[in-house]
Amino acid sequence: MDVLLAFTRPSLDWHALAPELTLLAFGTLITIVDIIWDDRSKQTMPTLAGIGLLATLVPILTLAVDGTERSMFGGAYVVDDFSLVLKALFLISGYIVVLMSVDYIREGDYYENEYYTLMLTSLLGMVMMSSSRDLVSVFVALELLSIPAYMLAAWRKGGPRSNEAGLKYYLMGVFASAVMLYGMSLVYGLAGSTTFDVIAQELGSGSSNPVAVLGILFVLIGFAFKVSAVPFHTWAPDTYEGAPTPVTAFLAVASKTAGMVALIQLVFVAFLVRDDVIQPFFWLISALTMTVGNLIALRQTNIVRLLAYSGIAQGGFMLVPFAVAADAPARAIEAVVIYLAIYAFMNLGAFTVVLAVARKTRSGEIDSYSGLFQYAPGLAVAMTVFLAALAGIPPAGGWFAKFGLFRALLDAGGGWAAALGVIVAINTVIAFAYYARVLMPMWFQPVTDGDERPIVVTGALGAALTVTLLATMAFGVLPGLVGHFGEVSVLSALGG
Amino acid sequence: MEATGFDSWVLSLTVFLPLVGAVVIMMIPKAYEAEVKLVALGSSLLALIIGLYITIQFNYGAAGDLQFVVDKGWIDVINSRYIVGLDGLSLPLLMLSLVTVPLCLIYSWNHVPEPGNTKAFFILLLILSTGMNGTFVAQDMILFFVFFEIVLLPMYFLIGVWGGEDRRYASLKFFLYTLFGSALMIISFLALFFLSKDSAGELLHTFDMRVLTDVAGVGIIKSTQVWIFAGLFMGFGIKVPMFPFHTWLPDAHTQAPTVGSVILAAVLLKLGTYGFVRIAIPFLPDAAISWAPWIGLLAVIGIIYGALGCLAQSDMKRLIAFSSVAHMGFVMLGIATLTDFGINAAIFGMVAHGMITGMLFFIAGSVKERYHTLEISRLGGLLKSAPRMGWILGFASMASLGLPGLAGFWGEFPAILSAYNPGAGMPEETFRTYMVIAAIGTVLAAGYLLWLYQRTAFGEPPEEFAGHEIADVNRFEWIAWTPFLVGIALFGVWPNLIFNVTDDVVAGITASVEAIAAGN
Amino acid sequence: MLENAFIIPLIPAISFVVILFFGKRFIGAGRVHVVGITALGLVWVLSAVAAFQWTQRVEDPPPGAIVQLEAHVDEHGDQRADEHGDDHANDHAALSQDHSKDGHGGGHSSPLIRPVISTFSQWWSNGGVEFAVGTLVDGQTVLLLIVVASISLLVHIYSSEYVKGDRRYVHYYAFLSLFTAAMLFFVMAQNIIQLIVGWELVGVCSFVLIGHWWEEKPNTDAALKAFLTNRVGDIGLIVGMIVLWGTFRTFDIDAINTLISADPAAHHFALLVAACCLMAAVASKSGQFPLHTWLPDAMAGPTPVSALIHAATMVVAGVYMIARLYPVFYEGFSIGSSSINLMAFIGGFTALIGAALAFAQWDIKKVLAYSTVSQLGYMVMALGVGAWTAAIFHLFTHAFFKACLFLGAGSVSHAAHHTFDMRKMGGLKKDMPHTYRTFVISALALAGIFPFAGFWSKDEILLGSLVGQENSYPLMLIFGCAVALMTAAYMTRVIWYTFHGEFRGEGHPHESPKVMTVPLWILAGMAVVAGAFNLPSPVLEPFGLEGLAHRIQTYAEPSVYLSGLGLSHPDPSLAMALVGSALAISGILVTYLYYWRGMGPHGMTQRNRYAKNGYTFLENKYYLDHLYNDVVVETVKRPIANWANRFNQNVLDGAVNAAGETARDTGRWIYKWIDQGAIDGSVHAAARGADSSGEGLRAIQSGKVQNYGQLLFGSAAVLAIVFVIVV
Amino acid sequence: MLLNQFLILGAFLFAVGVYGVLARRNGVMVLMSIELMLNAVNINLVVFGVQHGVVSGQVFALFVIAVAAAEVGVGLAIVLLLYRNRTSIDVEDFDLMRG
Repeated sequence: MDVLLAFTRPSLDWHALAPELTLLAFGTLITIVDIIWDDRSKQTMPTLAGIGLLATLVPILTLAVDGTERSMFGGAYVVDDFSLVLKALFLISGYIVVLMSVDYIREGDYYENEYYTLMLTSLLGMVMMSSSRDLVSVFVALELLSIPAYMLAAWRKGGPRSNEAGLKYYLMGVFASAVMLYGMSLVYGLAGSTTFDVIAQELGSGSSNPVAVLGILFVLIGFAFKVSAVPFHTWAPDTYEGAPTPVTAFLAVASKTAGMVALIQLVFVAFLVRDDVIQPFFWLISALTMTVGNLIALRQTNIVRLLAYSGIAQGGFMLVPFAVAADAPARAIEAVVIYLAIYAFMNLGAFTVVLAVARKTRSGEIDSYSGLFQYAPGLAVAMTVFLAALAGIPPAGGWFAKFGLFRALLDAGGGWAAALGVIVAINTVIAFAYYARVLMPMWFQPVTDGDERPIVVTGALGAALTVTLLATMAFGVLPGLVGHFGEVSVLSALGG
Repeated sequence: MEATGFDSWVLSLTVFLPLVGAVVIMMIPKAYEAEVKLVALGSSLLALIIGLYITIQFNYGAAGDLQFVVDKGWIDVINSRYIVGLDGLSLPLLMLSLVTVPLCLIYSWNHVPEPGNTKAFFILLLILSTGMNGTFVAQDMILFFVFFEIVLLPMYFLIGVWGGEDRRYASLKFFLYTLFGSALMIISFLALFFLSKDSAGELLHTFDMRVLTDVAGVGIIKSTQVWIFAGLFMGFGIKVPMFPFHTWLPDAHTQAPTVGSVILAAVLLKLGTYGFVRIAIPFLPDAAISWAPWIGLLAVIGIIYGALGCLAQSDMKRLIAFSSVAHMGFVMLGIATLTDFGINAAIFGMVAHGMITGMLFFIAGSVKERYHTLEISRLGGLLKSAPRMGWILGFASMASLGLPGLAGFWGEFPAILSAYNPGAGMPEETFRTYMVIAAIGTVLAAGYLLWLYQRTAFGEPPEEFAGHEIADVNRFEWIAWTPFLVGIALFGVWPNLIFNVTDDVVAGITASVEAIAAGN
Repeated sequence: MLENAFIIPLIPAISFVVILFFGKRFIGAGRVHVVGITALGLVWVLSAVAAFQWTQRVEDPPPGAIVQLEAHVDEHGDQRADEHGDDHANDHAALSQDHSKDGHGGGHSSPLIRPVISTFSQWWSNGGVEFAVGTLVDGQTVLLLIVVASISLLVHIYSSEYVKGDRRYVHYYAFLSLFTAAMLFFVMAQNIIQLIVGWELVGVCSFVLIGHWWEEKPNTDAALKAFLTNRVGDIGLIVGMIVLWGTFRTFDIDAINTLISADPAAHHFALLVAACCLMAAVASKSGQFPLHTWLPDAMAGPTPVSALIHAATMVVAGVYMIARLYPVFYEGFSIGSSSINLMAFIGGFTALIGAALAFAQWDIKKVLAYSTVSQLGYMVMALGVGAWTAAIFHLFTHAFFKACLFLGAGSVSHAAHHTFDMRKMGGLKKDMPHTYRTFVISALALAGIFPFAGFWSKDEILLGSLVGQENSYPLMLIFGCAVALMTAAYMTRVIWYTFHGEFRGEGHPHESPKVMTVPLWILAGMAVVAGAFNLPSPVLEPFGLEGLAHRIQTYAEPSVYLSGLGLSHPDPSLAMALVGSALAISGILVTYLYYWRGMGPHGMTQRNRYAKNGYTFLENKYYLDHLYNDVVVETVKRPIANWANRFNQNVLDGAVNAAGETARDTGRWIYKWIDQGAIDGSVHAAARGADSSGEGLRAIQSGKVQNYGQLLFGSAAVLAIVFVIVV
Repeated sequence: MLLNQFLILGAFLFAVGVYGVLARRNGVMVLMSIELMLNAVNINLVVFGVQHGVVSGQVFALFVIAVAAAEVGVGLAIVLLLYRNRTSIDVEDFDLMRG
């Protein structure tokens, strides 16, 4: 018994924890400011949040420059290039979401301050997720990023749709985490430890044990829910439609990225030895996800809902590399990371345009985009770029993401990989079919209600638009930019 | 051999000058239409001038090897580089594309089709031209792919925004078809990237088209080669378009605005055939040998099929569109023989078809503008109401039906002739059958073109147009058309202008094919 | 001139450009003919010079003009020749020997003069196939040069009056010039590609000129029909030429001929295929059965055009091509050994049906057109039986008198209100003496009456088919004789209806002006004397002029190619000549009886029809006449001719049109069902499938959170089970 | 020790929880069923921890309990919200958004 009670305080690497601490500090700061000045602080909130996010980037940069890999709590919490790249990605997308939110929230008739608190908290969870190499820390990070997200989804307290969105997201989320936890318990039962390294060893040594299969499966399902993979996607469309649009963007990008990050770590660090389970599983899931997502998207008339389904399909694309995780691990991780980075910008961009247009038309219906090109050519062109990117048409960024997938698949080689490649090819075609359903009214149709007043793009939205647009085009023309990050994240992720 | 000094810039300039022009135009507010036009024309003309400089500086003695080569880092992570270069195969097509765009700009100088908006229209044309020029000079597969795809969106919008009644359907169809093809194409590119070995059996992991041409697919097992070729075939064959992937073409052509059709016919279709000659065959000669008979089959089917399709049409533009299917059939037949004779003919055919069919679409556009219909049954007496246009139509039709002494013949006849002796290791009887079928195709061609000409140009003008005046060829049309007309006649009289440029490259390509065939 | 023959086609080409582009503006629409005529005058002079130089070359060959084929083959960069170089040496040695042996016998006295071949800038090189444009000038060429130049010149002059004030005077002359240029280019083609080019170009010119008055649909229909029929033949042309190329790996006519004559036995099959294919081309261009139907329709064009293109020059292009590539056909159809072959039969049959059809026509130009068909058949038949010289000789003479006949017909219609319907003519003899005389002279020439030109050439053809080469061609002889008879007959009929009896048209017919009659007289003159160019030596012996015998054979025949084939020439036979002219005369006689003597009976016939019995017994001599006329002549004329005509109009012509229609219907069908239906349909089906499946999948999204939960846990369970079992 | 029995108990509890969340339409009952599932997991964790003789299982269980508390808090908040806006806590009623 004394063995159990012996406790030594683990050594804390403050530098490694600096990003999380900064974020936490700002989160608390916002709350305190809010409590003290309540209404008078309204204006400063978004600014504060923004500064917080940017400030958090500073320690990340210093860590990146320092470059040494730091591991804490017996390898439960690791800070390496991989985690840094993704932390940065989380923070940047978070910042863009803040930019998108400013006017939306200010014009909404709800008390706005905790909005930012919640968002920062959720981001904190994500930032932690990218460093977690242990079942417990993964679980905690997951819940830390999910619970605020449930509340954000239900943000418009008076709006029944928003409530419903929150409820669905919450319930499905909890179901999923229950399943995941059950899986974790089984995995733990086999490995006798919660850290991934040990788990990897134990799974490797142990013969194919059905319990292991069950455990792995349930854990993966838990995150498959997070990345809204078919058949665990059902919450996504409803939640996306019901939640406030900035939140939708946040869920569609940041929270999905978080799920992917968790999957990368679980699959490539912990479960890689059981490729006989993960590869077929992801082959199936990814094929299902992209196909179903695309097919349903064909029938959507609401732009947000369409983007939701497109997001599901995109998630399917991101899952493709996992199907060759063991055959071409490096390429696979690279592909996923690159895809995540590009996807963050192009999808956020699309949502920004949706926000900007909605400010005028007050409608989410695709028809309301008729003749956009006539009275808002700038927005029309921007939207075109983002949709082209999502469809993967050069020179907009998306093509390189898709290219990454194909690259991973063909590097692995083999009939199954090639088959999946063809499925991807077909899906890109289907995908463009519904992106075109947005482009057509924009370009080819006259304005439905003769209202041709130009759209006022507020400063914040403008900034968000510029950032996303530039990034999307840059990634398309000089993919090396994003490719580099993909590369660095590979080495450490496999090494760690 | 890397180019140095100014020569190392020329190709990039021809490719990107139009893009720069487009960006500049974006800056110019809509109101300043004159400036917009001038900038557009200026940038495209500048590109053309540099193109002329290239044709002068080009070392025809060494037309076989790449010149003006630039090789700079681009996407290091995937080991893809910015490599552009130009050889006898690229030169004619690059020039064709460089010439076509300014002509289109001039043609639509004062009448941008409904719903107007000159600025956007010209921007799209310029982006389009960047994509086309780039495709012809790119020497890195990824670069090629990017340029190959860049042309899609502008053309999609040209058709969709400025097109005819059914434009949405047509544009989407065009886009989805091509997108599907290119998605499969990129898979094949990657397969080549990962599987190509050099002579020592080392994996190359390169997108450099020069290298891949040299290794000529050795070390990739035959069955895999055949599959990779299948992907390339889809990518390029849809673009050509080959039967049975042609159905997007008539719709796209019919609905597209005049200059859209012209560019589509003159340049875009050539991207596919160019791809076959530049990539598919030299990279995978072995697979090419086993594919060639089938390609030839589809080609001759296309010839007859397109001709019959023409005979069925009641719309002038749609008829011309179908004739493209037939003519590209001749081109593909020439390629399918895998003989330098045939491939040379094919390249000549590309240029000739570009000018001739482009010309026909120009005329169709002007007719539409004057009569507000292209219903052949409603037209007539063009020779009477607009004699010059009538004569030009006659000239173009004659060229199109392969009249000797005009450009069309030199693409058609040698292609048929080459089918008599296909390349090494290919079924002679089969190709001789193709030859005869293709020869029959020439008759049908004469049939539908003369039928078209009789219905539209001959006879008395229909009374429904008796009232209003039909203007003859106007100044802008003259400027836009003369280069094509001159070219058709010039290349018809002196085919060697193109043949001896392309010959060396093609000889190189077929040499590798023969080497492989000898190996089998 | 022989070396620089390319100048000759260049001149009219330039005049074409000048007239078309500067005619209206600088010269004046009414005066463009000046340009054309001067150009043609120049052409004529140069051709004459060329002809003279060629005769000189034959008379005293310059060193090197006597064959050394292997050397000259080599300089044409022909791989195959290099391999066979030495065999060439041998058999040309052999050649020259046997030629010196039987050089003086059998009227075969021409030395083996090699043609003057000059090649210019390399036209294109493709995959190692170097390809030069150039000219090949020999006797055959210069003969055609003379023919084309003379006829074209006269037609230019004639037209300046005939089409004066026409809607498109400028275009008319422009394309007349272009045609001349193309024809000359074709004639002096040095390689088969040039042959194809010229062939197609003359075709286009004929298309344009037939459709000259394109406001009227029938004209354009005729033009289309002509062009399309020719394209059909061109399949044969292209394929045949390709086969030749594939066999000999060269486009060079001279090389091909030499190779064949060097080793006749080789590649018999390839040659047979090539010959059959080319035969189709000939059939279309030279109006041979069954592709002749376009020619009568082509008469829709202006009459001078018919005279130039559809009588004298373009339509003989086919004949010329056979003659040019004679070794191909000679070996392909093994003319030497057989006693019947495709070419001879087609020729003979065409000659027959053409002549028969000529009876049934009321349009004077159509009569002449069918007569042209028939005469072309004659030439082809002559080539088919191996009588090369006879064919070319007939081509030569026929050009003149047929052109004269057409121009005469033009002059007549000029007088008679631009109608060609013989029923609206008659009695023009007194009004148009010049036209009448020239017309009769040419008609006699055509009928082959001694001593007119036609007699000599036709006689040689009959002789050729009588003797043949190793075997004789009896069937062809029968055809030939029958045609000789019928030709005489229908020409007499034409003369009767046009110039005799009373004038049945309206208005006052008048003689055409000098500018039209002078060309007529020139041509008539040629129709008389042209025969003198190839008189057999027996005729000349009395005058001690044997030296002038067989000039065409001596100068024109490319014995350098033919002697290798062992082509022989029959000795002239008086018997044959007598039979020939007897047939012609009897033909005239019969018709004469029918029309001149038989006039009363015709009236009688009608009265018979009304009051049958009344005068029968009294007027039984009429009854006899009636019997004689209506039974004998009618049985000859009506049934056969009309049957032929019906067959022609309904079956053959129908077939042509039907082919066109079928093509369009097939097109429509395929477009409707295959293209839009099957192919495009499947695409749409895929799209619809995607849409509807999307619709179906939406059912998952019930909106009820517990259904979502069920799906989640359910699929989790399913996956679990599956994987636990499988893995 | 009685490992399997404990595991079976855990599995049984989990199954009951699943049944509850799917079958009960009352929002509060659903939340309680969720608690069942989570506690099933806790049982597993503790048991495995003991079996391996390490403390991490129990630590994990503690984390789960804490997080579960927070989750249910949020859940109740949302249910309350819905009750205020829709005067119903029947999860079947909430299907404004579908398809």
